[in-house]
Amino acid sequence: MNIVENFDLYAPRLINKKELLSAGHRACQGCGEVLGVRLMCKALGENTVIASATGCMEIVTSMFPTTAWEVPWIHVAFENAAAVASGVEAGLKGLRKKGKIDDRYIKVVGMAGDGGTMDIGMQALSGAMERGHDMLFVCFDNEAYMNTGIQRSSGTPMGASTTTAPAGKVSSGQKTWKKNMAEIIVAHGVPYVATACPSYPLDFIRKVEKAKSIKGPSYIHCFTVCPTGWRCGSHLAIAMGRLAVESGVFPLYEVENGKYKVSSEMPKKLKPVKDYFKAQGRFRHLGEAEIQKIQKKVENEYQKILDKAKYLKAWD
Amino acid sequence: MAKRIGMEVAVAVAEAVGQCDIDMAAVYPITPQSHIAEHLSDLVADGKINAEFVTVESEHSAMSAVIGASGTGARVYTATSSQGLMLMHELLPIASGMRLPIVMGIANRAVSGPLNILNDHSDIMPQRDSGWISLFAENGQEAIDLSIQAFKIAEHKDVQLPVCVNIDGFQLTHMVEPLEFPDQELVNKFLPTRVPYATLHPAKPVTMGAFSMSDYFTEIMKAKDEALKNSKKVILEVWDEWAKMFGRSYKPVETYKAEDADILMLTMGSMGETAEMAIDGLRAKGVKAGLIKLRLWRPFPFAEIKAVVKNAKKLIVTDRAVSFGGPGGPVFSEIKSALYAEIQRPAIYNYIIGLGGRDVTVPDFVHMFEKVIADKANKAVDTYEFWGVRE
Amino acid sequence: MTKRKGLATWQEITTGCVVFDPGSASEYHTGSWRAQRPVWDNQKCIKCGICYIFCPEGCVQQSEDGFFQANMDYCKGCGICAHECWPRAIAMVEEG
Amino acid sequence: MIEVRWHGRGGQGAVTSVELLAVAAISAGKYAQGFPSFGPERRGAPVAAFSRIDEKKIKVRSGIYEPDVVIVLDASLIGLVNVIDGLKPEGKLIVNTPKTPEEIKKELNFSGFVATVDGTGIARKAMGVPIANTTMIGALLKVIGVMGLEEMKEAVEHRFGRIAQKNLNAMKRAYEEIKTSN
Repeated sequence: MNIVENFDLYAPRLINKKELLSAGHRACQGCGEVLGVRLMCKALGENTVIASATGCMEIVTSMFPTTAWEVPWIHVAFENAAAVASGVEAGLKGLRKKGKIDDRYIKVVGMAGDGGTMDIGMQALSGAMERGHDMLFVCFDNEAYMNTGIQRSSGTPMGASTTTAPAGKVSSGQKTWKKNMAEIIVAHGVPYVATACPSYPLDFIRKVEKAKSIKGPSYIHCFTVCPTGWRCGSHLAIAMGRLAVESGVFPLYEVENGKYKVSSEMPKKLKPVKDYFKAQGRFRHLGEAEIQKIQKKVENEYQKILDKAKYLKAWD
Repeated sequence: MAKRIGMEVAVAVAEAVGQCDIDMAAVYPITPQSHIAEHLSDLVADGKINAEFVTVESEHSAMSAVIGASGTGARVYTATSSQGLMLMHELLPIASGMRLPIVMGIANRAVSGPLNILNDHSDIMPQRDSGWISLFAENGQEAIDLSIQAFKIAEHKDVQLPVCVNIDGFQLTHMVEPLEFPDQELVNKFLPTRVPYATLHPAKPVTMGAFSMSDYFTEIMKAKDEALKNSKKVILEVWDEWAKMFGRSYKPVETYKAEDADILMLTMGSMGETAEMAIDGLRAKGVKAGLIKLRLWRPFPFAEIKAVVKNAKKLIVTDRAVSFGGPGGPVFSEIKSALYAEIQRPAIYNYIIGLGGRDVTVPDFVHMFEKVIADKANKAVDTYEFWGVRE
Repeated sequence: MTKRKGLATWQEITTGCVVFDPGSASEYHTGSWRAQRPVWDNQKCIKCGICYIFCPEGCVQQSEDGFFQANMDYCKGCGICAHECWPRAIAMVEEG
Repeated sequence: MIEVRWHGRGGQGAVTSVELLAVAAISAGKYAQGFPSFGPERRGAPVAAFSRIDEKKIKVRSGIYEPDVVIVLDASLIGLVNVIDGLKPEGKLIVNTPKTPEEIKKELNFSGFVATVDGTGIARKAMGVPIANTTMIGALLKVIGVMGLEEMKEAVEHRFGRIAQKNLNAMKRAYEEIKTSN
């Protein structure tokens, strides 16, 4: 039984009731990513334009001639969501300053999966962040190319079995450590970077609202469980996200003007990564030694964040 | 009439775009296009045009950004060349599929490899089937005029398609030559504010770039093809209006001494006027030579081509690109297919000329005519030759 | 896209395939994907709304009486609501 | 039509010169072209640039292979580059050098028309920099005579702003001091 800690009992009253992503979308049963998108939209509200990369979320929400979107939305290609979003932002700015459109504030948001963010889309994202557009980019990271059949990405964690980095007689699945995308964006010097997970909906929503309030580039790395790709039950999407956070595999923190802050959701004592791996088929082949290697890395990485939160100061 | 002034053509193209009340531009520098990017930046930096200039990190992002901005209803411009255009390739059919009236200048340049920065048409040819309207400028004046007309054509309610203006790299872009700029007030009259069919704005949420399965894809492709074909009517109207307002007329297919010609040559882009000099020389010697200059590459002007070649005995098609392992240059293939069903048609020859900046002189053009005239038994008909290749 | 019987002809395709009906994906009923259905026991329900928040479909809605129910046109039967309901007010029941 | 080939080194402003000359000629009601040798030449490397001036519309866009005039902005190129390549028999060679035309003729074993002027010396005195590209326009105009120095004024002012007058002064001195062979 899961005891929900730090969760307001009357949560529905606290969040925007309006659904901006309609039901009828074709995401898998128990999709953690589409839940992330749904909650993000609630936090953003109606005055939003979204540019989406190719990927699961694009496919399942925009089956012509229908759409699940109730905010203006554009999809162009896989690797360019950030560039499209930067163009939308520039276009709206150009029209607004000439009085060709009304002068309401519109938040432009780019979104992509881990492939569209960390791999094929990283150049466009780096460019958009560096140029200082007033936009939020959200990476919905489910740790592999799920849309095309669970192939590895640079977001796939060490040891996970995927269809292009499978566990085999002489392989233990993914041979590389997960790329730390949030830190790469921090290095761009943008005013706001956060990690989040829909298993902590109020924290996620608060971070989206924070990013929305920032005039300039911001980035949220949202960890979203893919029961299909991770080979776990479809009812476990929330539980797996929670375990990823509680074990320190995916720490929740934010970086505002260079100042690190670990989210209050983080436990005092981390759970063992083994607890997180247990229900997931993608880690089933791992032996004790491999798990211990990962355990150590997870602890080290989490300690780095705690140290940064302790010692690094905000920019002036 | 406006005063003639001397200006580098790339700079002049940026000036002309600056006359069009653009809202946003995203241009990534590449030789020989860079002077367009630089001068547009100057115009924005000096407050001469009120637009957002996005300094993207690649051509791919340049096209992505103008697609996004065009989706908001903004009037947008980009420009590129060669490898940059190849990098944009993925996005070109998306821009046309979304029916966004983007205008792009292309400083035509050879495509690698090996790397070569000089002029030919091997960059635009692979983009042929991307659903863009494609125009070719012959000189600097046309580069200016077509760049302005492109917005009007692209944004017309019956068109709503992207337009590229091909401007030969170096031979045009880097040439300082006499140019006339249209009067700004007349341009304002000619080119009203864009009226988009849909915009990315919360006032009326729309979804752009939806996903389509086989149940709709064929109908969507058909609709796009019809839109591109039908754009010719609008292009002709726009050119008529331009001629009335600015005194310079444009046609899909221009001719020079072609009416009574026995032997015709076809060029596209900046080599036309040089070829005209060869024709003057041949005419002086009694050869009934003439020239066809193809300005409208897409939509392809089939009827006009048929009409102008009807009475000629021989036609030399020059190509500035190679279709490797194919039946000849891409223009040659197109012309042959246009004339296939004609009972009365000329014998067609193909020379691939001016690759990677290889100069083609007046004597070169004269020799091409002489060689084809000498082929009395029509032995070389339907074949192609790399003009001037060392053997 | 105008609502009509049968699929659109090429002449009826919207310019640029723009979809002008926000939320029209709801025309498609994903309820047919469901093998199990969530059933609420309002005796145990404390009206916290976790089921509403965590539903990937957004198909769990609060009624006027404050209790929750899923719109069975869309519920895919993933079981998240039942799993996350800590007072154990939701049970997954086999369809059919 | 007059066709001119300019020789210089990357960074010495040959391209600026052809641009200024074309802009000024067009302003004066003539037809003109100015273009660089197309390529990736870097600072210091030998480069060429080209001008065409005519009273009627210029159609030709191919390169210039048999110029009427060759102008050499940097005399150190003589011997490295065949500056008289393709120069028409009645063509004219102008060199930026303190040497006499006769000395240049001897060096190049060239029997045609040669004119010399110490453009670099003039530029250094007039502008404080040893860059003679605009200065040598004065020398060129003296030799080709298609238009006067005063017709350069607007283009030079547009291009150089505050330092335009110094450029014009240097141009004038080169115009006056150029020495020609017989």
